Amino acid sequence: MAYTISRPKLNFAEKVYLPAIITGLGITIRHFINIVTGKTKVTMQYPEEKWDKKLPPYYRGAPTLVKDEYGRERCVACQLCEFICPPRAITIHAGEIPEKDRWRKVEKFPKEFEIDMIRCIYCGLCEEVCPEQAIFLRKDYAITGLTRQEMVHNKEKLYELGGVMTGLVYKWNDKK
Amino acid sequence: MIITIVVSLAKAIGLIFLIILPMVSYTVYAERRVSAMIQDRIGPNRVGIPLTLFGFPKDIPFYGLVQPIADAVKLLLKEDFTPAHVNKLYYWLAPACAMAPSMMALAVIPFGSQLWGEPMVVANVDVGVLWVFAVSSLGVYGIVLAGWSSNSKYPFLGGIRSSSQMISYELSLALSVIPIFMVCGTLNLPDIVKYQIDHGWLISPIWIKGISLFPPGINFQEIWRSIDILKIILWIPLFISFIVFVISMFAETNRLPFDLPEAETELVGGYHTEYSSMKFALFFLGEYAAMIAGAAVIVTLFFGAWHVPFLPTTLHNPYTVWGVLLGLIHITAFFVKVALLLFFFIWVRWTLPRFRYDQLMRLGWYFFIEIALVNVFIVAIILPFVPK
Amino acid sequence: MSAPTELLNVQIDGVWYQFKKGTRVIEACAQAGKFIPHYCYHPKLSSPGNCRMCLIEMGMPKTGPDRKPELGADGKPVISWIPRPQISCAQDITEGMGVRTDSSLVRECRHGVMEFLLINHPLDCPICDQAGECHLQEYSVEYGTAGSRFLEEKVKKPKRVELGPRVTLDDERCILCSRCIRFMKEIAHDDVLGFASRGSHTYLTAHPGKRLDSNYSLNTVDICPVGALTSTDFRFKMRVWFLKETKSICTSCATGCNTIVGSRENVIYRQTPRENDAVNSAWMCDYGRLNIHYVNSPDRLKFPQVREAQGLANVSWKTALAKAGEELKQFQRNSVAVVASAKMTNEELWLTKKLIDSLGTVYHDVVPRAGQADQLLMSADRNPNTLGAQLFGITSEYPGSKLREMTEKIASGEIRAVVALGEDLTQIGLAESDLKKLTALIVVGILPNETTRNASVLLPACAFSEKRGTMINIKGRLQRLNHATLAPGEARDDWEIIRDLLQQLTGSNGIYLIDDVFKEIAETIPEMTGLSFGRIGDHGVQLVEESEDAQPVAMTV
Amino acid sequence: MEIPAELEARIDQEITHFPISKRSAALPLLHLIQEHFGYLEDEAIEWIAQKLGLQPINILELVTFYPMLRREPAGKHHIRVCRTLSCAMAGSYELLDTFCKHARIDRQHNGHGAHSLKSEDGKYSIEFVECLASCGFGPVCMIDDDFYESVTQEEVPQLLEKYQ
Repeated sequence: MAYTISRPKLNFAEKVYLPAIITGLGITIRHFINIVTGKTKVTMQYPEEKWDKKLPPYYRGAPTLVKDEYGRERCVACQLCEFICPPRAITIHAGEIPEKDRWRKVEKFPKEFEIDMIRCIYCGLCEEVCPEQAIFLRKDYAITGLTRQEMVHNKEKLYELGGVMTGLVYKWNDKK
Repeated sequence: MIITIVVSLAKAIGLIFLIILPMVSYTVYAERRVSAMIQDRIGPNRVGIPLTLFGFPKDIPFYGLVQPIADAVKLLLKEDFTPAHVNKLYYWLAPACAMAPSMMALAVIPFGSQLWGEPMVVANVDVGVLWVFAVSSLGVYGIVLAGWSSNSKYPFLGGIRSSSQMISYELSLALSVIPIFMVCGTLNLPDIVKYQIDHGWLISPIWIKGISLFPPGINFQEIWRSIDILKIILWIPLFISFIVFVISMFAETNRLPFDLPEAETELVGGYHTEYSSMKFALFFLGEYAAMIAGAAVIVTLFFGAWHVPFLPTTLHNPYTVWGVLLGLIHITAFFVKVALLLFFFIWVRWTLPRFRYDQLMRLGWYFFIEIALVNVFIVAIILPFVPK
Repeated sequence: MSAPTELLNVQIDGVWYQFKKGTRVIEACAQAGKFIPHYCYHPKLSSPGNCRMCLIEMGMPKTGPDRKPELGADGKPVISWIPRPQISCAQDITEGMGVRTDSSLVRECRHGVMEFLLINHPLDCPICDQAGECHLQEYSVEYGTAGSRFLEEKVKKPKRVELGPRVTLDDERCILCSRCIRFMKEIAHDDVLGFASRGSHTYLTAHPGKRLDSNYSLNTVDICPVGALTSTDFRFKMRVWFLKETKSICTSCATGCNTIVGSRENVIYRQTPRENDAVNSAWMCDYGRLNIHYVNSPDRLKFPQVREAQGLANVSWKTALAKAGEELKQFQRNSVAVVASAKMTNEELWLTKKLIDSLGTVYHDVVPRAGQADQLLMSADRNPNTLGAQLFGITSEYPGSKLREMTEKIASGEIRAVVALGEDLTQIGLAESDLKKLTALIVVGILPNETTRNASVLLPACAFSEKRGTMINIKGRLQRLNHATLAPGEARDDWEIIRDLLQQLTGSNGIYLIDDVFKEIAETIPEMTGLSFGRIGDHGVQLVEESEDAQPVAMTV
Repeated sequence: MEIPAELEARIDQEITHFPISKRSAALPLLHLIQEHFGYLEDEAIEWIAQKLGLQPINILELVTFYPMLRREPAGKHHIRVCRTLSCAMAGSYELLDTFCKHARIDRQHNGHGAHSLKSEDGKYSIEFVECLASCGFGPVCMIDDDFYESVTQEEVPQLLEKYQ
């Protein structure tokens, strides 16, 4: 049901706006003066100043794929990252590991694994959701390219960026 | 005769191309920097001299002062797109209409004392103030034409808003300055400046005459005589005039908090929604040119134009180095005053939110016209008692 | 339903309900809105009660010394609870029975059962195709414990076993519910699966040398509650949670099994049966199930083409249709033949009939497809909509009876133009040279064949998953096809193509939506009076009484 | 696989003992055939299934379920080692290892389920069994039909010597 919202009664000073306007002008000029006199801290001036040395361990840079100490690609193409990815940047085509392969017991591997870095928002959900600890957000943040195609990281590129990650859970160890 | 034309042309071209247009561009830059600083940011500080283009290892950032040039180049190089559904003639005419009037208004503004004996005003017209009002209100045609010829709903709304806003505020704008003419007894802008030099800037309630730096000296009698209770009483309506005039000027130049014709958040840019490239730039620059013209008028009417207190207004021989220097100081003084006002314009823009349309109309028609009208009568009542 | 069924009183979680006699306890609970987790129980199969997941607390009415149930203060029998938990899937309800589905004992039992089931489970959900529709996953979230207390080595069992040409088995994932064994025994009547060995080493297998090659083998994959049995065709192709599920019907034979088409981004990955007791119970055959991949064939016809000097050239729809209309207008009544298909929907057939009428030709028929009927679902008629074609008069009581005359006349040059709708003319006994003789050959099709290569106008159409429409199955049931994927290229819905052809001949006909076509049918055909796509619903509508000679559907419960 | 007429007659006779369901005759039949051939090859399983009107898989389930039924021929001499509690504590696991070592039986060959292990030359086969009813004198074992109590690891070579 419709109901009436009672509006506040304004006094004269409020009605003519002027005191409020002057207060407002005071606030903005204070900010202006503070920045001119160097009292305000401003954001980092990116190309000149870089954060590379101070990047925290939890920094979320470009998502990459990693291999384990035995050179096995950790990804088993479960496609959970593809599912969770909010901008749908990930595309995976799964394949079956042939019987003769050393890692046949893992059975499944990504035939293609592509991350569209134009779409990626570096949210890190893929890393969080990965049940195999195969995808990690590394510290590369300046991902650039001249073509759209170049910005789609394929499997090779992702492994190149990701490299080897040791000391992770190795659950396929005792699988037949 | 030819010499007069040449000199006038030189003044006009010098004023517009050497001073006003660069000033317009740098007002844009100032707008961005000041707004950034008010918002605790830095603003454009990067575009400088691109030495890397010529093989040097580093650019010179130069506080981003080259930004306006980069902007201009960008706007010039952008595709100039004319939508199919527009009325071509008026669509092309509108940007010119937006830019030209403010330039024309500047013609009667005395932006300096004199250089080599030549008064620093392009046209010394007896009806100077009327010229300013007449010409600057043409600016609305640009907006209305743009809004109408774009043949699209948002520009159309922008155009309508602009014309009704202009009508509302033109009245109070003109009414608010009538007390000045009554006090000064002239419509000629250089004469009004002269009056202010003699009797004090109209913005100031008391005028300390008798202190001089060239030659140094203090004349106490003169100081005593300049303090007059009736003049202080007279200053009150003049100050009201000033307030109404400045606020109306905000509305006239479509500046926030009265930028309803543009109103990005509601009208997607209003009248210039369909414009791109240099045509858009013309609207954009026209707006800033109007702002400069408005500031110049305010400076002329209330802040003594080029006058600098304690400095002589003229030398015996204006052809000496000192004479020329004094002329240049006066020109500088004028534009410093304009610049300060522009800063005020920017400052206000980044402080106040936009008015609602009905609030704007209410303010114009219910308050400003009445205040300005009553003000005229008050001045008329006081004026006979004030000694000349 | 002969005599009125006796109703029994059962108390479930403290509330008294009435159920029909003969209801299993687990079903009674489901009817009362109490879900009981289960693995081995399947409503269409017998209950061995071996998974122990459906344990509940059960009680019987307390009998007094007078051998009559004691009544409590509320007038209902007092229940004496059995101290041990009971399975609810293998027992029918009895009068005055009490059931507790959520007591602490029951919860503890479920915890325990889940822990036991997961002891030897490989926990390889990331690579398991069942993940996302796995009961083991679901129940372990709902009833299981997060951690395992089992530290010993897990039992190793065969993995990646090819049980048959279409089914792959992973014994480590198997929870020994025996649903597949029971299905093969009770429904498919091909008892090839069994458990070998014993204890924790028990594994599912087929007898050495025997294979799970029944035409119904993939149903075991559907009913497998875990990822032990997986479809070799679907294996590692797509995770199930990506699949868009569209209710549809199978178009591989006249039975018209109800299906769910699983597709993602315009690719069909699988087709699974959808329960409809009037048609296919909960099953379908492997043949129909896997007969979907042609839809995603890269060879699909994508652009309308017309014959020019150099051969077929891509043109716009407008040009192609105009050319087709121009060609059709040239020919006398009986110099045109229309070869329609009983794979078309009713709407398409209806428009085809109108096209035939406006051409005025007597040469029209559909191409029969006969196969071997089995005792289960598959029908001998491999066309999904022969009844529709008969109903609208495209063909006679004996489909294909006119084809011989038509081929002869085409070969002799008497018929000079043919409209081929979704059929390959070489399949009805025409040689390629006969096709070349035709002045006009307007072909509507989805895949290239001899006929499309010889077409004068080629109009690309939609496959079964790309269109809406209705079909009538062999038992006279009107069922709906739904739109699951988009047609490739510029291919268009068949009914639109036929409508446009018709427009070329008769001018505008005011049909813009497929619903308009159906409305017209419903207004004209008495059997369909009052029907609409919405009224047909997901389970179809019986149009004619089931005839005696129609294929009986396996209905073993 | 040739079923002698005499055996088949016994089988037919055995089936008549189960008039209600022929299926119940499966176990006696398996015993008979294993007695005759020493083990149950797949062909035998299929033969029984056919005989009883069942599917081979039904018989296979039985064969793999009961440890006494063998699908592979045992060695010339079959060794059974008890692994029930008292023997296990008295060292029957070690005893089995020792047997394997001396009889050259490869334990790694073990698959899933309970298969007996066979030496390379086929002379010996060995398996764990449950209680042999001499718990007081563990570890106990049986070689063919001979029963030995309190077997020490040192005795193993001698024992094997006896069965050549």
